[in-house]
This record gives sequence, structure tokens and C-alpha cells, in this order.
Amino acid sequence: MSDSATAAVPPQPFGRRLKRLMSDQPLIPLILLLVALVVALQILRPGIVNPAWIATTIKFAIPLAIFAGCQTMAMLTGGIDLSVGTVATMAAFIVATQGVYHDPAVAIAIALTPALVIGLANGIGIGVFRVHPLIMTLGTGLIGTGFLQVYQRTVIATGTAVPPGLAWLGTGLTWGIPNALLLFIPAAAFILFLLNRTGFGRLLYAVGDNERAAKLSGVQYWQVILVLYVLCSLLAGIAGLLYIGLIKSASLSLAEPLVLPSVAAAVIGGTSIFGGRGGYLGSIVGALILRVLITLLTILQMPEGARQILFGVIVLGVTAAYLRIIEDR
Amino acid sequence: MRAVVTTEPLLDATGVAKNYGAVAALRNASLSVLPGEVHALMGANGAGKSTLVKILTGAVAASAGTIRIRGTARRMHSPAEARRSGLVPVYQEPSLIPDLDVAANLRLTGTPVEPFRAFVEELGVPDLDLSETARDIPLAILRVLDLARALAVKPDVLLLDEMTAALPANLAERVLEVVRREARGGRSVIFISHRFVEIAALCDRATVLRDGATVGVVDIAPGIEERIVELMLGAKVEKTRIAGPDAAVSQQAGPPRIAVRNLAVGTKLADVSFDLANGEVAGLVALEGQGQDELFGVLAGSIRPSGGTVEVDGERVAFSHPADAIRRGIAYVPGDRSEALLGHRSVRENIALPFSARLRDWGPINMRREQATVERAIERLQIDTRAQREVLRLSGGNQQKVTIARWVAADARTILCFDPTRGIDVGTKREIYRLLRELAAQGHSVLYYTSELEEVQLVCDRAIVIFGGRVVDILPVAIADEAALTRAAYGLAREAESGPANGAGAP
Amino acid sequence: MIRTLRRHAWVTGLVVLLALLFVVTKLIQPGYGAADFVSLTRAVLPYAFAVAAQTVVVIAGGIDLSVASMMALTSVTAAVMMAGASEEYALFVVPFVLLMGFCLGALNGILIVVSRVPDIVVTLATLFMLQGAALLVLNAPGGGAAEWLKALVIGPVPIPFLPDSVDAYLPKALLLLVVCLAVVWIPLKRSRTGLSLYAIGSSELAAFRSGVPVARTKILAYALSGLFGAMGGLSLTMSTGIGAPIPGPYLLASVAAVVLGGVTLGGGRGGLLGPIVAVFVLRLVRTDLTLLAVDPNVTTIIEGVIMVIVVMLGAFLAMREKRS
Amino acid sequence: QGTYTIGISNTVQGNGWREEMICAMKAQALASGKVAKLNIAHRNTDAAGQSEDIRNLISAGVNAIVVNPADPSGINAALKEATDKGIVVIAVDQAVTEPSAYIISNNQEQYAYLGAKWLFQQMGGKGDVVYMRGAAGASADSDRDKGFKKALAEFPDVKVAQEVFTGWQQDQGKQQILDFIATGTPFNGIWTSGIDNVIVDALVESGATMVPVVGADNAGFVGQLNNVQGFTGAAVTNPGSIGAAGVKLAVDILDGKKPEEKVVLVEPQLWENATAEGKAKLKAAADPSLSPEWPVSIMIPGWTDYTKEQIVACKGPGE
Ligand SMILES: Nc1ncnc2c1ncn2[C@@H]1O[C@H](COP(=O)(O)OP(=O)(O)OP(=O)(O)O)[C@@H](O)[C@H]1O
Ligand SMILES: Nc1ncnc2c1ncn2[C@@H]1O[C@H](COP(=O)(O)OP(=O)(O)OP(=O)(O)O)[C@@H](O)[C@H]1O
Ligand SMILES: O[C@@H]1[C@@H](O)[C@H](O)OC[C@H]1O
Ligand SMILES: [Mg+2]
Ligand SMILES: [Mg+2]
Repeated sequence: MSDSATAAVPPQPFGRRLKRLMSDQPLIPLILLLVALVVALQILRPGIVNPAWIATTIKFAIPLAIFAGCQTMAMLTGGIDLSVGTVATMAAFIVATQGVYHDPAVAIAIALTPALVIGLANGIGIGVFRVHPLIMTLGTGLIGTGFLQVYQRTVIATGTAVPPGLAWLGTGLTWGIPNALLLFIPAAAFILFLLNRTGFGRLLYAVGDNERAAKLSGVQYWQVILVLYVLCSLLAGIAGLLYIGLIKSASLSLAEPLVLPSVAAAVIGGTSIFGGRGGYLGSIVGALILRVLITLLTILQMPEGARQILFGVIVLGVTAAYLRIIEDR
Repeated sequence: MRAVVTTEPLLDATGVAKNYGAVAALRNASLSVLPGEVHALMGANGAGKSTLVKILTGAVAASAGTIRIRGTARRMHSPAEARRSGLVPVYQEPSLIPDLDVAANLRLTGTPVEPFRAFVEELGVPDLDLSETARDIPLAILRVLDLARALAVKPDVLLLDEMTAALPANLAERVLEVVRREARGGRSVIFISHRFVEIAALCDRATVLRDGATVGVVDIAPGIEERIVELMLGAKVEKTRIAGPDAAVSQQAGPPRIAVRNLAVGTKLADVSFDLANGEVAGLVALEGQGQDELFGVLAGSIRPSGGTVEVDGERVAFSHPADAIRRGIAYVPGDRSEALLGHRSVRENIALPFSARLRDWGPINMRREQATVERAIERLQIDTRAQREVLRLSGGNQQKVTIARWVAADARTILCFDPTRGIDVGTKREIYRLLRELAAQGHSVLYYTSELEEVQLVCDRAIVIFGGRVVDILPVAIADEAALTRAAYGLAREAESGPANGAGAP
Repeated sequence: MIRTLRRHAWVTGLVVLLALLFVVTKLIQPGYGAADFVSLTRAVLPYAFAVAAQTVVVIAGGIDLSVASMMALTSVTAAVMMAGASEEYALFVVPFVLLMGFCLGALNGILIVVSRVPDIVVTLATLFMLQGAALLVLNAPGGGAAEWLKALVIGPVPIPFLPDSVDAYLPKALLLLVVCLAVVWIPLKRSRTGLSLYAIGSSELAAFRSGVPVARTKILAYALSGLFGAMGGLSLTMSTGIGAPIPGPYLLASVAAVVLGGVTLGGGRGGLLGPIVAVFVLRLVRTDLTLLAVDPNVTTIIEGVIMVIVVMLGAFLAMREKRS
Repeated sequence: QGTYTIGISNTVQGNGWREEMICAMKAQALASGKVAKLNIAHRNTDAAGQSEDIRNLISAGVNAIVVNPADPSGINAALKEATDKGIVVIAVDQAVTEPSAYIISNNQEQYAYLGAKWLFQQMGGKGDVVYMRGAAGASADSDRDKGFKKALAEFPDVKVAQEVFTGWQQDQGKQQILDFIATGTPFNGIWTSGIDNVIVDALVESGATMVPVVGADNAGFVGQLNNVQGFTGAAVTNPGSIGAAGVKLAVDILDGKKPEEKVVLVEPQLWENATAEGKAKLKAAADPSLSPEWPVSIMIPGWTDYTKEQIVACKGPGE
């Protein structure tokens, strides 16, 4: 133990200052980790980091990032939304099948209806009846899946038609830039603005940090939760529409594989599942990190088992490294 | 005071420092405690008292410094280790496991039940149910249990961090008695409190911290108070009433701000009636558990009454949510700050919280306006915002100020303060008294529950005393000295010479 | 008595629900009897171990997303080791696999403590690692199991002096379940370590300040989860006679049963009995839906609705209790 | 009308192929006129869960059980319990090792062999192939792997440039192939385990050179084989309607008409668009109105008795 009897704070070495910067701007180290992964990829497969690959990565990261937006907002309140996969899949499947009969606007409206209904159900269950979000959204997800299966029986022989606008948005490029950004940038800006600059955003943090304190300040929990889950569901529905535009093949489990990664993206991005802490920019970078990681593993030639092990190791390693860098305690 | 025998110190800490990122919680603290001594650790809010206790007991690691126990240098890695070395703390926040019952809590820490029970009784809680879950036990009782648990293991050094702050006068009195006796029995005690009376009554010496450094060690003797305050704040503070009793208050025109009639809540609140006038600070005095929690709960909109009426500005109200009360301009500042604060959010967001509560305020925030409002409130309460990114990292006293600042910023017309000066240093207390008087002068009204009876005469216009869920007396401030209030609080009749209760609406 | 019942109101409610479900089952299928009950307990077995694994960590304030993968890995390991081996060799395999589960679980805990990464991320990462390891052990379903091991879950326990019609209602699988859980859980629950589990789940800070070795306790919680997971994996091998590297539907099921069983996500509250009863309830609901020949897609809806309604009802009752 | 109750157990939900299988079973049960009720357990689960479902079906008192096994031997115990009780057990799609059960199955090994062999021939017997498998650890996947490897052994100059598991998920398959295209590594052909139309889509979208693709007879992919300009490929049949064959076999056995053999393998066919003859077959098979994930071979001659309307209506007896 050293003796520091003096009152003056000693001038800080560069390393400490850098660390301070990183902990104040947690996004920087996260982006550095992303870059490190991209560099690793380029080293392993020289030439892969080209405009086409970047466009693909962005296209596939966007639906995940929107999902991660839902998770981020829900997690800020101490919740989680496991029904996003079902909601998105329903929206996708319904728009592709209804697209046969109706013009795109109508098909989209029909496709988003279940999103609205499930969001309302989640909000009421969690906000009013205080059902644990995990159970509530798991339950509504199951129910939604059931309804989708029932619905599916009625459209076996109608064929599918993905609205061309969605396909353009999902897969198209303009000057090499994915058109999906046309949807994503405003959506992300909206979420960021919501979280950082609006009363509602403040309340998400407040409710998740200390519900009682929020209540004593006049916040009505159920209102916040209801709006939150409806919003999540609608975003998930929109992500589903975008996803069907990207994949162009309606399946009954289209977006389910995105659910766990979306939670992971938010957590990697620094949002706490216990509520009150985190933000959306981190989640977006988290989604990109996961997508790059998936490419990395796809490209590497090794047994599938080893690939999965490596995936786990890297996810853990990245998160641990990130925490080390940003913590200042 | 007992004469201090000069022997080798039992506990000797020197050069202790602790940095939390950019915040230096301690820079150069030293503390030396003799066997059998009750040693006060004093300092303004944020001076670093709690941090020192945490370091001494292994709850946090020091950045620098040496700690010797009976002459040997030691470094504690955990509270468990400190316990084994005979250092047993009662931290500023309750440490019972919330979801375990009392018995399990004892078993967990290996605390012998019988001595514990004996101490609990002695400390003024006669009918403790060991199978009660800690979460359901009121804060004051929890503090007592924490203390009894510490005492039951017969520590060499007992470290009490604001042990009495959340206690009503009767329980605080018991604590002092028991601690005094234990010290006589040979234990050393480190005692943190912002109440000079307690320090004077209990302690032998005091170490004073300012801005994380030890600035003096004094023997406690009559009149030393001034010197300590000087050391603590680097300035003098006088102790007088902030503003004269406002005779005009109760006679103000129009309906009272709040009129409570025959209010009842289950078995806790039987029949309470009083008025709170505009521009008045009304003191509420009660022993622990006399229904004050329920009364505040009803007025704040968190509890629904089972009988009686509440009128606000002459209009009958029935709140079903704190939002309803707030809409009527009634804000509640809970005594337990963990109930009021968003620990991981910034000072600014904490203060601005009520601005976003209503549906119509969910839209974009006017950041400039918010900034200005919040800064004004911070200024007005003189909040030390060095660690403002997370309120949790502020010292206890500064946290408490944030809870009040919120309603000052929101300009609530009525503030229900539940023991707001709990664990607040003298300097800050004065600021809060001044602030409340200022608000009153502007026509706001304040209902002020306090466990420190002397405060009544310092800031209130009247004292409403409840006992057993009923208003037993309403005293004008002139006669509401500690003796009179204590009598009343125990439900005893007023002494002959004082006049009749002049509170409006008392039955 | 009344007091204990009140305290365990949730579990009591679940038991009543289970009893009602048995009545309903008997009404749907008058022939429902001992053999069917034996089947039920066999179906319960892997779920019960999965939920036990989840319960320990949830009580300790964590969550274990790797439960199902742990079961898959231990199951394939056991199946591969026993394939073609002698009957006696299984006597070695069983403790080996249990130890393996315990150690891998402990590894989960160590990673959480050392990396300080939230539980949910660490166990998500180990979910993939264990699943990958399972694929490396066995890349397609296969392997085998000792006959005596398989026999452990078949049929009722023969009790010498009881008439068959009575002991027919004591399935071996149930006995196995109760013994395995009790051997670990009861001594634990009685010990200070058990209290520590609840303590760290309730408040890590308060536990630390109460002298609980937080890191060690957390590691133990995950180790026990791994142990129960290994029991679950073995039960899969016992009941199928093989090992399959793809994890079954045990992760979400375990979380759902934990919540239905009255254990608070977040930690510190609840016990093992509730979640186990919840597993029986969920399995019996499944049986009833099959007996009723409900349209399978509607089945999904019904299961979702039941899950939501039960928890909603519980929450609603709790709210009313609080009000009054 | 009918008298038999038939139980059905299936462990993959939310996949077009399996949905077709269920609808085919219902249609066949209805068309046979001999089935009073179908009792369907249809959910996502493993072998242990399937054993549970089978036992529940036994409790429900069914006369026969048609099962798409989660695993060839993992449900043997439950199947044995059923046959011991005199219940007729038929495994469809994949084989089971329980000897008392009947099997009517698509030949998965042959499925892969046939397609891979055609593909390698198209590639001129040399070059690099992208091998896009199903779900790691699934028995259908490992059976197909055997067939694929067998074909590979016959073409020593064909190399596997990339082997990945799509998990039978459309989105995964599409991202994987796009990632691979981005590496710029040349390849001459793609074999898929049924995640096929998104692959063709990805080739078109990314402007990559078209290479031959082998997939299954899913409606979407068959449509592409017919319509996408400059695209050569082949669909190997893997009818989901095999489920109906299982029901038919069950009814026959209940009627006392036992088959000679306990095991019937339905041999896959290959429809390619490289020859005029193949094109004609594909044209005939195409059905753009069908759900794109459904195999177009909605009937199996000799094994199914329903009409297209009936399978599309997806209604069983009593519904
Ligand atoms: N975890 C932390 N992170 C950052 N700063 C901290 C943390 N804990 C304490 N501090 C800072 O250290 C200083 C000393 O705090 P401490 O709690 O020791 O004060 P105190 O003397 O006990 O005050 P009070 O009388 O108000 O309780 C304060 O400025 C506080 O903000
Ligand atoms: N977004 C904000 N930023 C800063 N201060 C605010 C904000 N919203 C409200 N305040 C402060 O809170 C107090 C009351 O605000 P406000 O005028 O919105 O409430 P109000 O009395 O209900 O008025 P109105 O009925 O017009 O909404 C004012 O002192 C105001 O400065
Ligand atoms: O699940 C299906 C499998 O059973 C079948 O044989 O091939 C296609 C798969 O989707
Ligand atoms: Mg303090
Ligand atoms: Mg304090």
C-alpha cells in the first residue's frame, strides 16, 4: 500500500486518461471491438471486406438492430420482449400472403394489426396485471405463433407476393448503399431521440431504475409500460416487413432466430437487463458485432461444433473486454 | 464524560485515501480509537465518513493508507474478515437480507439469537417477530435490528454510521443508552451522527473530516460544538430560528390548503383532523409507528383512507395515485431516500423527473429550460455535484437534498417532508430550514414530520402531535419545546400553564 | 398450519390446480390410471431437472440460459460412453457425468464472477459452447444406455407388502426424481450455504456486508445448476436410450416453470417445490390437450393462454391482498 | 362414417414441409372414409417429448399412431409400449429401429446422393461446390450427409469449397451465401438441403455468376427453376405427403391388409431444367399458388387418395 498523504491529485498518465475517455464514451471501445473483428475477418479471408460485403452486413444487421431497439427499450424498464420474433414473423408472413389480394398499403396495414394487438396485450399484462415480462411475452409469442399456424392453413393455396416496395427496401442498393437505411436511419434516430430527449424516454429509465421513486414523482407505471410494449411490437412488425423484403421467402419461423441475438446485441451494447441503464447506440454496434461474428464463423472452415464453441467464446470475450475497458471503479 | 486512558490505540488508520474515478471520496483520513472509547466521526455531508467506515470494515478497498489493529497492520478484504478481527459495522443503509426473515438473517451471519433478542428488547422493540421478513419491517426497526445484530457478536470496535438518523426520538434515546453501557463494558465505538446532542451525550473524542481529510481530533467537552462546526465547515453557523413564527399564517383568508377531517386508515390511523394553511410549515411529531406513515401516505396519494375526508383548497379529494396528489400541487419527499431516487441516473434527471410524469409531457424536452430550472434548484439547495453522473455516488446528505430539489424545481405548492434532515449535516440543515421558510413566505405550505424535536422550534409554525393514530395535541411553536413535545408524543396531557390547543380543526 | 399455507399460498394454489387437473383428466378419459400416471412422471423427469437447475440460479439472483445445452452435452457424453460398454461400466458413467455437469456449471459461475459479465450473457455464450461441445461428442443422435439405467424409469416401484393396485401409483421415475432432488436440496436448504444462496439473490450488497462469500456462493449455485442439468441429461439418455446433440425445448420451459412455480426472477424468493409442481401442471395440461384431440395449432394458443392467465391471476390476487 | 382413431406425432412445428405433411395426413384420413378422428400432437420437441406425446396418444386409446420420429431409436421404448398394446405404429419420413413398427419413409441418403451426383455432373466432374446442410445433429441431416459424401467420392475432382449448416432457416442460408459470395472465392455449384429459393435469390440479387443449384421440390424453388433466366438447377423430391402414405398404410393394416415388408422406402425423383424432358416435368409439377415452402409433390401415386382441394383445405375427419 502506498502512502498518499498529499491532497493534490497527481497528474494522470496517458493510459489512465485514455481509460477515462473510454469510460465516458463507452461507444468508442465498442466500435473499436467491432473494427477489430472486421480486421480479423479481413486477415482470415483477404478481400472479403469490400463494398458488397459491407452492404450485406448492414442489410442483415438492420432488422436485428431494430429488434435490439425493442429489447433496449424494454430492458431499460427491467423488461424484455420475447414476442418480437413472432410479431415480426406474423407481419412478414401476412404481408406476403395478403399481398396477393390487396395492394401493398392495405397488406401492410393488415400485417401490422397483430403487432398492435400483441403489443397491447403485452402492455396490459405487464403494466396493469404485473405479469413478469418474460412470461407475458413468451406467452403472447406462443399465442401469436398458434394464430399464425391457424391462419397459414387458410392461405395454403393463395401463393405469396412480397410487395415490391418492401423487396426494394430490403434488398436494394442505391449507389452501393442499402436502401434499408432509408427506413433504419429515421427509425434509429427516432429511438435515440425518444430515449434521450423526450419525457417518455426519461420515464423508461426512471421506471426501470426505481419504480417507486417514479411513482412518487407522479409517473403512472401502466401508461409507460403500455406505450412501451405497443411501440416495441410495432417496431418488431416493421422489422418483420423489412425482413420479408430482404429474405423474400415467407416462412412460419422467419424471424424467430433473431430473438436471442437481439437480446445479446443490447446487452453487449451496454444495456442492463435489470433496467435503468443503457442506450440504443450501443445496441446498434452490438448488432453489427454479432453480424460480423456470424460472417467470421461462416467463413472459417471447421466442424460445426467448434464453430459454435468459438462463437460463445468470442461473445463472452468481447463483452468482458468491453466491460474492462469502460469500468472506472 | 469519562476520562480517556491513554493506552495504545485499538484501531489506528492513517493516510487513508479512496478514489472513485475522478471523485476523491477520501484523500488523507486518519482515525485513532482507544479501547473502551466512544469516538465520534464527524464531517459535513460528503466529507467521507461512510467511505472511511466501509474501508475500515473491508466493504471497499482503499486506494492508499494503513490500518493497524492493536498495532499490527491489517488490510480487510471483506466485512466477514473485519468481523473476525472484531470490527463490526452498522452501515448507513440497512444490511439485513430483504427476502430473508429475521431468524434466517441471524443464522446467515452466525449471530446468537438470545443475546440478539435481548438487545432488541432493550433497544425499545419489545415484540419482534423473528419470522418476519426483513422487507416488511419499517426502516427504523431495521436499523435497530442491525445494531442488535452487531452488538450480539460482542465486537471490539463497533462502527455506527448514522445509526440514529432514521430513528424517532424514543428509539434514538435507547440506542444511546445501550451504546454508552457497552462502551463502559470495554468496547470501542465509532459513532457517526449529525446530531450534536447525541455526540455530547455519548462521545469521548471526535475526529473531524473535511473534504476527505482529517482536519482535527478534539475531546468532547461542553462548548466544543462551536469548534467542531468550525472544523467541519471551516466557518461558524449559529443556531437560531430561521424566521419568527408567522402569526398571520393561520388567519389567512380563504380555505386552508389542506383540511383533514376524521381521517382513518385501517387500524393504524384512527381519527386525525387538522388544517394545513397556505404559507405555513406545520410540524408533525410522533413516536415510531403512531400512524404518521399512513397519514403521509394518504396525503401523497399512495394509500387510500378507510374513513374521513381530505380537502384541498376547499375541494374534497380522493387520490388514487401520487399523480393525483401532484396534480393538486402536493409533493411527497419520503424519509427513505432509496424510495425517491433513481440511483443510476444523473442529478439532473432526478430533479427533472416530475416534469415528464404526465402523459402530455411525454414529448420532446426543452433541454435549455430544463437545464436552467435544474441548475437553479441545485444552486438553491447547494448540492455538491461532483459525482453527479449517478446519484448513487453522492453522499447520503447530498442525495437527500436531491429529493427535495426535485419539488423545488417543480414548484410544488405543498411539500410533505418526512424527516428531511435525516443524516444531514448542520450546515445543510440550516439551508434546508431556510429554504422551507422561504417557500412558506412565498405562500407554499409544508407538512414537516421530524424525529428531531428541536427542529420544530427552528422551522415550524405549529406542532401537530399524533399518538395511537389520533391527534392528541396541536401546540403553538412558542411552547413546542422538546419537553412539551415529548410529553405530548407519549400521549400525556399538556402541563397546566400552557394554553389550549389553537390548531384549526382539532376535535 | 394456516400460516404456513398462507406463506406458501402460491405453491398451495398450484397443488390445488394440479389436483383439479387430475380430476379433469379423469373426466376426459375415465380409463386414466396408474400406467398413465407412470407415463406422466417419465415425461416430467427431464423438465423437472431442467427447472431445478434453473431454480437454484434464479434464487441466487441469476439466470442460466445454458440449461438445455448442458443437458444435451451430458446426455450425449453418457450415451457415447455407454454405447457398446458393459452394464457395470454405467456405474462409472453416471457419477462421471454428474461430476462433469457440476464442474461445467461451476465454470459458468467462475466465468460470471471473474469476467463480471452479466449472467445472461455468460450463460448465453456457454449455451453455444456446450451445444458445440455436444456436437463434437456426437454429430448425430446415437450412442446407447445401460439396460439397468433405462429400467430405472420404467414402471412402478414394487413395494413388497402393498397390493399392486396401490404401488402402481408410485412410479420409479417419481421416486428417482424425489430422491435426486432431495439429496441435493434438503441438506442445502437447511445449511447456511443454502441461506447464502437466497441472500445473494435478495441483495448482493447486503449479503456481502453480512459476510456471505458472494463469489463462492454464486459459483456453487451454477455448479448445482450444472449438476441438476446433468441429471436432466442422464434422464434424457435413460428415457430415450440414446443421446441427441440438439438441445430440447428445456430452456424456455424451465424459465416458464420457475415463474409459474412462484420463484421471483431477480432472486431471493421461492423454493424448489413450486416449480416442480408447475412442471407437473404443464405436462398434465399437455396430456389433457392430447386426450381431447384439440387441433394442434390451437394447442399452442391454449398453452400460451394458460401460462399468461395463471401468472396474471397470481399477480392479480397478490395485488388484491396488498390492497386489503 | 369411419371408425378408427389415428394418433399423429410430429416434433417440428413452423416448417412448410411438416405443415404439408399434417395436411396430407388429414386429407388422407378424410378421403379414406375409415377414420373417425385424428388425434394430432404437433409441436417443437425432442425424442423425450415425443415419447411423452406417444404415451398420451396411447392413453387416449388410438388404434394407430403415425409418427415422424425425432430420432431413429430415441422413441423405441414408447413405440414398443404402443405395439404391445396392439396399436399399429407407422414411422414416416425417417426410419425407426423399433422392429414392431412399420416404416414408410423418404430415402434421405438417396435424396442427397441423387442431387449431388447430378450437380457434380453439371459441373463437369470438377470444381468447387458449396455444401449447405440442414441442422447440425439432426438425423435427416446426417443421413443426407452420407449420400452427399457417397456422390463426392465418385467425383475426385470436386472439392467442397465451403460447408455450412443453414439450420433449415431461410434467413441464415441467405446471409451465409451472401457472405460467401463476398469473399470472392470462386465456386461452381451449390447443393442445399432444402433451403434453396433464397440461395437462387441471393445469386440473382448480388449479380454473382449463376451456377447450378440443387434443392428440394419446394414450390418456390420449382418456380425459380421454371422462371429464372439463365439458371440451371434440379429439385429432388422429398414429399411431405409421405405423411398421407403413413395414414393409408395404417388404415390398410387396421383393415387387415398387412404389407409384405415392414419397410417401404419412397424413392426420390430428380427434376432438372437442363434438358427438355426435365423442363417438361418441372412445368407439370409447378404450382405457383402453393405456399412456397410446401413441396409441390402434394400427392404420391398409389399412396394418396385425396384431391388437391382436399389437402389444401387441410381438414381432417369431423372438422
Ligand atoms: N461509489 C461511489 N462512486 C463515486 N463517488 C462516491 C462513491 N461513494 C461515495 N462517493 C463520493 O465520496 C464522497 C464521500 O462520500 P461519503 O458517503 O463517505 O460521505 P459522508 O461523509 O458519509 O456523507 P453523509 O454525511 O452525507 O453520509 C462524496 O462526495 C461521494 O459523492
Ligand atoms: N421540461 C422542463 N424543463 C425544465 N423545467 C420544467 C420543465 N417542465 C416543467 N418545468 C418546471 O416545472 C414547473 C411547472 O411546470 P409547468 O409550467 O409545465 O407545469 P404546470 O403548472 O402544470 O403548467 P401547465 O398547466 O401550463 O402545464 C415550472 O417551474 C417549470 O419551470
Ligand atoms: O423437417 C423436414 C425433414 O423432416 C424432411 O425430411 O426434410 C425437410 C425438413 O424440413
Ligand atoms: Mg455517510
Ligand atoms: Mg449522511
